[in-house]
Amino acid sequence: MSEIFVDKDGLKKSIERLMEHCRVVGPVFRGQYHEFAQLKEVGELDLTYRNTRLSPKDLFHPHSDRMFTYTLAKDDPEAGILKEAPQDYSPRVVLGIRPCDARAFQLDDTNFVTEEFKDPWWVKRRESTTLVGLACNEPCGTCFCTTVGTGPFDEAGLDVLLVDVGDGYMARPVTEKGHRLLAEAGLTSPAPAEVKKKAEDLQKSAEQGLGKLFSVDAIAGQNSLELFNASFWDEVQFACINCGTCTFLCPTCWCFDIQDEVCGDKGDRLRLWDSCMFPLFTHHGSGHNPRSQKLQRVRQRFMHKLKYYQDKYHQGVACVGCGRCVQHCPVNIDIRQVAQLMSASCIC
Amino acid sequence: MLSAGFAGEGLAGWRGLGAIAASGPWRNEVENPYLPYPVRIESVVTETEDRNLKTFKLVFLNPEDEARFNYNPGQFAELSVAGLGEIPIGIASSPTEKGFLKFTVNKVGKVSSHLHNMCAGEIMGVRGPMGNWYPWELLEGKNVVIIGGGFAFTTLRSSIVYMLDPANRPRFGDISVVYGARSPGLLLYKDELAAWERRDDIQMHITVDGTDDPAWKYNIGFVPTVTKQKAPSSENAYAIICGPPIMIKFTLPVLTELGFPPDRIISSLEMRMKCGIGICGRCNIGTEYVCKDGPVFSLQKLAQLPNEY
Amino acid sequence: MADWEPRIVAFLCNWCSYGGADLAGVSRLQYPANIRIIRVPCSGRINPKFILAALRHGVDGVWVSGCHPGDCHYIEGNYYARRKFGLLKGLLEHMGIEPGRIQFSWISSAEATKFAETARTVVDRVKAIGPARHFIKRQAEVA
Amino acid sequence: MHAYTDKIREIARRLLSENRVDVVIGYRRGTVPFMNEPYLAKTPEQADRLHWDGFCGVNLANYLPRRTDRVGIVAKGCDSRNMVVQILENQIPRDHLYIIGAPCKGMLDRKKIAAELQGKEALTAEENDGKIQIQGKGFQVDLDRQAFLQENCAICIHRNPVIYDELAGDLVTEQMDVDRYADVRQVEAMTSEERWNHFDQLIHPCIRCYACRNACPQCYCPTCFVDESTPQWVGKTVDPTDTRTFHFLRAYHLAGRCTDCGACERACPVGIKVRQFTKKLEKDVLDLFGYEVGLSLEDRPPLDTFKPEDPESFIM
Repeated sequence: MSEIFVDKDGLKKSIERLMEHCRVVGPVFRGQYHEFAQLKEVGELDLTYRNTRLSPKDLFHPHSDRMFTYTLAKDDPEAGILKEAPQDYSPRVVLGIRPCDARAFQLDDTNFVTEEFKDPWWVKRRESTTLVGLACNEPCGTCFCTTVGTGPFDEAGLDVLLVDVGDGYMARPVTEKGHRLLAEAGLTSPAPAEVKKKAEDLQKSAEQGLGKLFSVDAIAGQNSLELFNASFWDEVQFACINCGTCTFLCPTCWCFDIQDEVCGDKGDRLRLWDSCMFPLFTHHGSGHNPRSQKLQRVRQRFMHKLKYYQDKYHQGVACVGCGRCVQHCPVNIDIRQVAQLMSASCIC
Repeated sequence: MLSAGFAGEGLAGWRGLGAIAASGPWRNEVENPYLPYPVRIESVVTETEDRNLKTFKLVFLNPEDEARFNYNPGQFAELSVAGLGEIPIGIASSPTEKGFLKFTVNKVGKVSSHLHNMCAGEIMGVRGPMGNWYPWELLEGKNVVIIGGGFAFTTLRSSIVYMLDPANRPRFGDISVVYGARSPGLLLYKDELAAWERRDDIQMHITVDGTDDPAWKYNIGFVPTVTKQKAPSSENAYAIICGPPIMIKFTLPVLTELGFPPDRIISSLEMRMKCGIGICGRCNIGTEYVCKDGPVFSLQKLAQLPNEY
Repeated sequence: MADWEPRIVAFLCNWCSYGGADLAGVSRLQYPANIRIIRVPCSGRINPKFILAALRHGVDGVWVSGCHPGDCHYIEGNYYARRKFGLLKGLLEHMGIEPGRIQFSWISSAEATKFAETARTVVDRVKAIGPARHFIKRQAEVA
Repeated sequence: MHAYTDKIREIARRLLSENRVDVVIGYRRGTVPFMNEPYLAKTPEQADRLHWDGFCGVNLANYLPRRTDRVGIVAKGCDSRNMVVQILENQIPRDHLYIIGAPCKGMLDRKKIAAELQGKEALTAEENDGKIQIQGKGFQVDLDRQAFLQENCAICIHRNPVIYDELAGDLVTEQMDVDRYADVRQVEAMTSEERWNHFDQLIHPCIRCYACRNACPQCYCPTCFVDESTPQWVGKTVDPTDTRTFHFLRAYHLAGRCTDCGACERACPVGIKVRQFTKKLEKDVLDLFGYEVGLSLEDRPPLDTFKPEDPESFIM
């Protein structure tokens, strides 16, 4: 690892340079909260942010996405035949993403990219994007990344990790892609030892405050059917109003719906975020619904994230501890508490 | 000058997706698993007297698509109608029948209702094949008991045609079939049923819940009852059962009584689906996606999963 | 723009306003051809979703007409409708739909002249506002 | 601790141990500042988990439709008005309810407080004497409670429960001289084009999560129009026309039924002021029909009744 140091002005200049050649996306403050958006000017970028309200999953899996287009014109020989809709896959740099969110993309990869099927939109967007992370010097009270196997300085899923060391940033290239990005952005001055030391100290203090709230392994060790039939779900589900807030804000909730829309004789096949919280999600054409009850849907969400995913892929839980659902659930259902119940490491 | 190559590089430099990297340079060549193969409706046959079930015979527009559509009895496909959407339907034809696919579709929702109004010659799409299939490797050399009810007979038809194919027939032992519907007019594939009835290499037990047709020459009674009466032997045998939940519920104890262990009772499940390839997330039962890890499960496997289907 | 002619959907109740339209036709009264009539059993049957659907399809105006108060075939359907429509029109206009885009009238089956006159007024008003710009569902604007 | 907490617990314990009700619906203390969780107490012991403070903004009436048991329920003024609507609409029988009235001084707006803190994170929040004491890492601030009320609470004129069986505290003085419709008039002063753009901006962040719909005690249709497919009234993407259609129809379905409890706005994860739609209807219902929602068990809901002399100036 050859860490680089760049002062804050220097980073801005490098970003401006990047912006001339590719799309640069970063956290900007819009209205009431931060969101990832393509930068129009470097001044929009706000690297002092805590985290974005919505996860950056929409960079790879937008809420609404055009998959195919087609014509229904009767006289057109191509009528009814679907064509892939054009998309912008030009090179893109995402700046300042938090390590938890970057880790989330790795977890999502297991879903979108399997041995048999590769989701082309996910893959092409992932491929054309370089992720430059920003370490969390001050995690929030709702963060629990270290509990679920990532951390405020985790490099997993990133190409470069930036650490804000006060007067500038230490940039650590993580991948070959990251190395090249730094080189081509003109960032070459090696970080002095005291900067590295500072970054290390920041990491220690950030991690210290986080601790471990429940055991992921304990949940893995539970019998799936016993967990499924556990009595605590009744209490967990009571407050839930079955809105899509948790699933839509979550960086590892990838479920989607596919819908056709027609306008005149032109049609689109679109995909859009869907949520296991919605009754229609599993509603059969026959009227039968295997998850017709709120309890079943709430249980599904937590079981999927914390148990099924572990059992299926053996790489931890499908949660990165970003805390968005904890902060924004309108009725204060707290995944940390649910996980504690599931791991039975506390008697609440 | 910035080359921007760092972000647009090929897969070689991209971690975590070894599987893709292994499949070679795919850019613009990768098969889009969501893209249906265009097909033409060759014929539409109304199967039942209530006109709620029609069989669509589909022919691929591009012969190379047909070559890629390699399937086994028990699999399903997404039927795609541009402008309306897709529905997952079991494949009713057998891979031994070349040149077309058959799907029998029940009219329930937006897409299936539209399909019912489509005619021969119209263009639609098929995406698949999807899911797993009846365990043909395990069934080799075994007796096969097929139990079906109502319109869930589609992939069972595929299986029967497949097994009766002269090239395949020697691979299986005795084949017996219990197939029931509410009334004679609601049975699917009536001509084929009659033809199978006349053969001696397949034991057919066709039944209806009731009928006032004096010419009805087959059984009368519910599928579980008829299964019990005909008592197909469980020795060296597998049972494949598809039908409405209530039929399955009452037939399973009969099969157990006949001596079929849970790992030799095979069933196929239905679930609301969208992508059909295990990605969109809605059709899971516990860890298993019905669209990709199913739809075919043994009773033994189902017993390990949450009862949520 | 010069040869633009508005498309207007008219929801007419079966018993009165539709009869009025019928009589206008039989009496050979002239009214503009911009009106597309949808016959409904009662003005009370008109769900706001119908009006929204019409706007989403891109019509330039919606005209709803039923029996005069007190004359409803179902005794009081139009009284309920009147309350619904008042609020509906208010909210639509509050959200930026131009006043005049959505119009309401009471026309009996004997009022052929009034039907033709009102049709002209409806069309003139919509013409004055111009082509519909809002609430039209086009190809989805997605990322 | 708020005095109501003790009283609510005492009442709940009594109701449950005397078998007057099967369950009590209230709040328990949240896991994060500014939040409490709706809670269902089934035993007298569980009643001791009930809690009250200025962050009980969730409208508990939302948990009533389709319940068949006897329910004790904590109700602020707005919650009780929603219960009135539900009783009128036959969603819950009055005699299944034991309403524990909680005269209310307004609920606090966590989004407003967060905005005031400008990115600093609150770790604890306590209410005391009209102040909210907030502590975070390396800071402490006292905020004036009145300035951080939910917007609907700031203009509320029915803080006392309308129907109740018992009170958790003394009735409060109702606010007078509040301007309930300033925001509506502000929009009314705009041209059509300005209005259209105003609402475009307003709903631009919508992610179609339906939190506004689901938080609403009055949204209990077995199948929402959003989920109807034959015909499909509205697309499900974030296309602006579809988003607008959703918000329009959602609001319209609440015409004459909305109590301005603010549950929708409070629930919105992206901070859309969705009350701007329903407020207009509320104002019109009052202006046209002289009706205020949820105040009386006798009067029929305004769209379920009529007067021959109802205003019809809008009819040609």
